[in-house]
Amino acid sequence: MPRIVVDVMLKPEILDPQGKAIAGALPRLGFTSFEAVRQGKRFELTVDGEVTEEILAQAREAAETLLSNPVIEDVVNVEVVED
Amino acid sequence: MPRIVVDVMLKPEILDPQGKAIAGALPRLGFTSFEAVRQGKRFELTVDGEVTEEILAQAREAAETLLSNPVIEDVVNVEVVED
Amino acid sequence: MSTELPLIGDYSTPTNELSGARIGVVTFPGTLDDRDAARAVRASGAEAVSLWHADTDLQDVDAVVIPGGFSYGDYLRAGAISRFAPMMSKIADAANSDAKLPVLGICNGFQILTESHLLPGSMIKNDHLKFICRDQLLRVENNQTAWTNGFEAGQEITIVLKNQDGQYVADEKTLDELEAENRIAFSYVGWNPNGSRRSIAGVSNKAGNVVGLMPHPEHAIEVGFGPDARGTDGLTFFTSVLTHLVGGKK
Amino acid sequence: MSQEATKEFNIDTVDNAAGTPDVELPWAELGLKDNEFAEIVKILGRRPTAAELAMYSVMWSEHCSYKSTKNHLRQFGQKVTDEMKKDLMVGMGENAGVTDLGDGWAVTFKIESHNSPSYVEPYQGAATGIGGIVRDIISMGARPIAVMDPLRFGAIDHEDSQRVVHGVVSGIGGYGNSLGLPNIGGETVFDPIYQGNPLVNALAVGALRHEDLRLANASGVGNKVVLFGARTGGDGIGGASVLASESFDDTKPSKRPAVQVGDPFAEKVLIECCLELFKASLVEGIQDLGAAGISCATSELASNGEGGMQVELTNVLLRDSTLTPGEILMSESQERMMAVVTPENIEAFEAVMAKWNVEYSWLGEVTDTDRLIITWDGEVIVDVDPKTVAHDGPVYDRPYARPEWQDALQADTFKSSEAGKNLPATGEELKAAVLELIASPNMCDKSWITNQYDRYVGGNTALAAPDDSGVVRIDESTGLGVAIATDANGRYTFLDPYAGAQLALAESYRNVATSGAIPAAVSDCLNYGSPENPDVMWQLAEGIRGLSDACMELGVPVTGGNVSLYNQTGDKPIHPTPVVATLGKFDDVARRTPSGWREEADGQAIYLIGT
Ligand SMILES: Nc1ncnc2c1ncn2[C@@H]1O[C@H](COP(=O)(O)OP(=O)(O)O)[C@@H](O)[C@H]1O
Repeated sequence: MPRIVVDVMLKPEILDPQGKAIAGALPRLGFTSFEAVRQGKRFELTVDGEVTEEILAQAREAAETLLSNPVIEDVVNVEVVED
Repeated sequence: MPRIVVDVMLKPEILDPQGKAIAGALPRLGFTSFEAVRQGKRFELTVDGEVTEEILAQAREAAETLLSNPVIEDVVNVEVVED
Repeated sequence: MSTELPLIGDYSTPTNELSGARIGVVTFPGTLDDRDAARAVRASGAEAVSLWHADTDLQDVDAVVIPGGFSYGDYLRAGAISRFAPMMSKIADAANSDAKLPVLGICNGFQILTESHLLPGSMIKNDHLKFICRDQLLRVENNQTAWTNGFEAGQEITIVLKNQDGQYVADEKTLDELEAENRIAFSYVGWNPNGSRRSIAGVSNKAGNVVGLMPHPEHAIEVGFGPDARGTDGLTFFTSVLTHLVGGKK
Repeated sequence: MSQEATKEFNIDTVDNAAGTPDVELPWAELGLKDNEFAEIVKILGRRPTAAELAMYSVMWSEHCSYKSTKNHLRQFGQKVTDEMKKDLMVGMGENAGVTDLGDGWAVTFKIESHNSPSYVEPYQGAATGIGGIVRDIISMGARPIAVMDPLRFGAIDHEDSQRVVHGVVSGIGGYGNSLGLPNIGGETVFDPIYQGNPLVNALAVGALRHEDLRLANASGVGNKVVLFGARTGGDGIGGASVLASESFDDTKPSKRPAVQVGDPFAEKVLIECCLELFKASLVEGIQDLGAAGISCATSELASNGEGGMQVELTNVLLRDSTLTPGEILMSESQERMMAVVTPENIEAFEAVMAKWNVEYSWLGEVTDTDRLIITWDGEVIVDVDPKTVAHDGPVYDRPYARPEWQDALQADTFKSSEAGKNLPATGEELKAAVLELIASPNMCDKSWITNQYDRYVGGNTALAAPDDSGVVRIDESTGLGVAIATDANGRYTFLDPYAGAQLALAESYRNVATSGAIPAAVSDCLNYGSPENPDVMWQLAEGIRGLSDACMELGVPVTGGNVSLYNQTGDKPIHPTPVVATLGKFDDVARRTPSGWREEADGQAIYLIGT
């Protein structure tokens, strides 16, 4: 079944404590090539049948209203993935 | 600066309580086109400079060891995004 | 004489070293229940020894408690970052060595033990998605471990449960194995407070020296400060390990 | 100044300000009134620099300067007897008051509001409310030992309430639980009057040994000033910062966050780190960074100490490199502290930071000048008498009068209303009425909230929900401890602002007393509407008069608190809601008395005591 992937990240100007904790841990494990880390959310919405424009529009709206908190987060990506 | 995106999802056989809650909420908000929802994590690792093969390999290793727990999660994607 | 609230790393007073046993209590950044675990150790008659996550010296402790909290904020996954602490590799080595160092992981400590693969399975968010704090009824399923030998098999006890990511998950094969090998140490009685598979509240490793559970025995050791304001069922965890250490029943 | 730096920020130096008296400054956008701006010019003898303007505007805000209430709040300090002051080690005016408990122990507690941020972003607003009040407690040299959260929401069935209620409750739990502080009580009230303006008050209590008491002052010429904890970001400067005009050209700064995100892990580490600093006596003075950030910390430390302070602002570690100097001074980034350290202790201080992996930067030092001098890359951008920033802000005697409608309001009894005509008469009706009452959201079981809070962590909680007051033990060997209860009734206080405030005190006092403790100190959070409205100002004046009279009558001093004004939706103010927290002492918490009968023993006698 096709899925719509929605990616949500904290707005760049907002503190990301999760990313900060990971960024602190990486070098201790020998991963030294990364300047910064930010952690966001990935949602996979499964669609039964074809992903029409209308369904995609629904996903976009759900992304903006339910899946993200527009006060602190941005929807960075909405895309269809076929299996 | 280029970023490496790592996507991590719970293994399909593990029930996802957050995805389930969202799947329950969607129809109440009028979004009725989605069969199922799963919530995962998206990490963005910023690299200062070029993303070499070696750095990408580091990211893959970090994804498998730190960013995901193989007992319950799968790394579903590691890719480079240029801005 | 009054005593001060001990700083982390300073459990020197008051001690009561009846048994002479030294039990380590590990502190990670973000650990919360370390002083409580140390108090429980002292209440059982042993000496509490502070172990710092970044150190590598086990200080000759006879057993280790990995207490609860939100190490590294639990931001990535509960226990995910702590698992890589230098002290954890020492503990893992000692737990797997012939000496079979007894290790008890409570809540975040349990999560760290699963992330370290010292115990099977993992924990995800509670099925109701909320933090929950309650007095929890448990059944002791296995009283043959280093930390449960003071209980009767099947005994029901009440200790404190408080967590956000307490839903125990593992694949069916692992769960079957755990059951077959009698490694489910505790299960929830009455209500499953977080949706854990097969109502599992705690498990042990094969040898029975490593035990992890979500609820908090260290919060049920003193009348007036625990579940129902009366319960002290948690104390038996700590006296069990002393019995174990002096070669009592397994 | 290098050409580069000029271009980037157009640094407005003191020299530049002196030479360009006519530059337009965005003082009005920053919330200053024209008389206040004129006063700043008079104090400085020239126009302020952009950075100075930033400092004065935040420090002279209602929130930081108490300009509308200062004249009234004085009563808390005046209506006290020597007896009331006996156990008071630190009174009002510091970050939190400190009360002697005996045996070398002291306790500090304070209640504060985070109302408006919690409406905008409930989870983070409430979370950072807990974070802020806990840092106040740390800055006294104490270990925080518990939190409480008196909450007021709009109607439970209003469409927006779900967002606010669940966000606030999980924010308080999310932050408090992660700090390892038991939540030992609070209140939850639903009333449509708080619909667009929920009240999220947070209380923290801490314990300390007498010798660990620390105050916010910078003394000792040559001592170093250090900022530690989280990095400084654009938090709390607000959407499109008007300080963009600090760069007086078209280079727009990057976006500033509209809300602050809390990092409870960073705060937990900060707590442990500060306690190690205190134990080893490594800091001379310490101040938490809350509202008004570095502006507040530097000016308060400097004005409370002897001498002045010199600070190089480019040393501040930033999360966002586009911040202008004024923005850095105003930033409200969470989880930061500022301390004064002697040169001999620098190494030991840095070792503690390294152990806990906490970032820090040395900003400057204490000087013998009486001036607070802040430089940017060596150029002086602030040169002020710190007292004028921190203490000598404007004070207003706002007009107030008993509203014309107050009589009608008081006359309007339930009995004379339509519904009142149907007072329950028969036993059946009475039963129905009682059932209706206890099913109301304000009366029903609150465990759906309190079960999301850790009440056990620390192992010292002797009473928490559902008891009338929370009780925590402080000293394990003796059982020494404290009881705290918070109470308020906005409806009573609306009906009679004087008596309502007294009733809030009376209730929390009773709750503490019935738990078995001896009431010893009071902290209050005064939640009111706009002081520019004479009706509201009257409610406020009456509330403070009532509370201070009642404190005198009961013999308990107010040791600190917080005023939250402008709580209104449109023109409609909330009910005046003075939330009062009473702290009581136990020499042994083993003697605490729970509410209700818990022992399963039949035949216990029930008495009704009082009038
Ligand atoms: N927001 C809250 N946070 C913590 N405790 C709370 C909160 N709301 C209510 N409680 C606790 O729940 C219990 C019952 O509260 P409430 O119904 O308001 O009691 P009462 O009517 O006796 O004041 C009390 O112990 C109170 O401290």
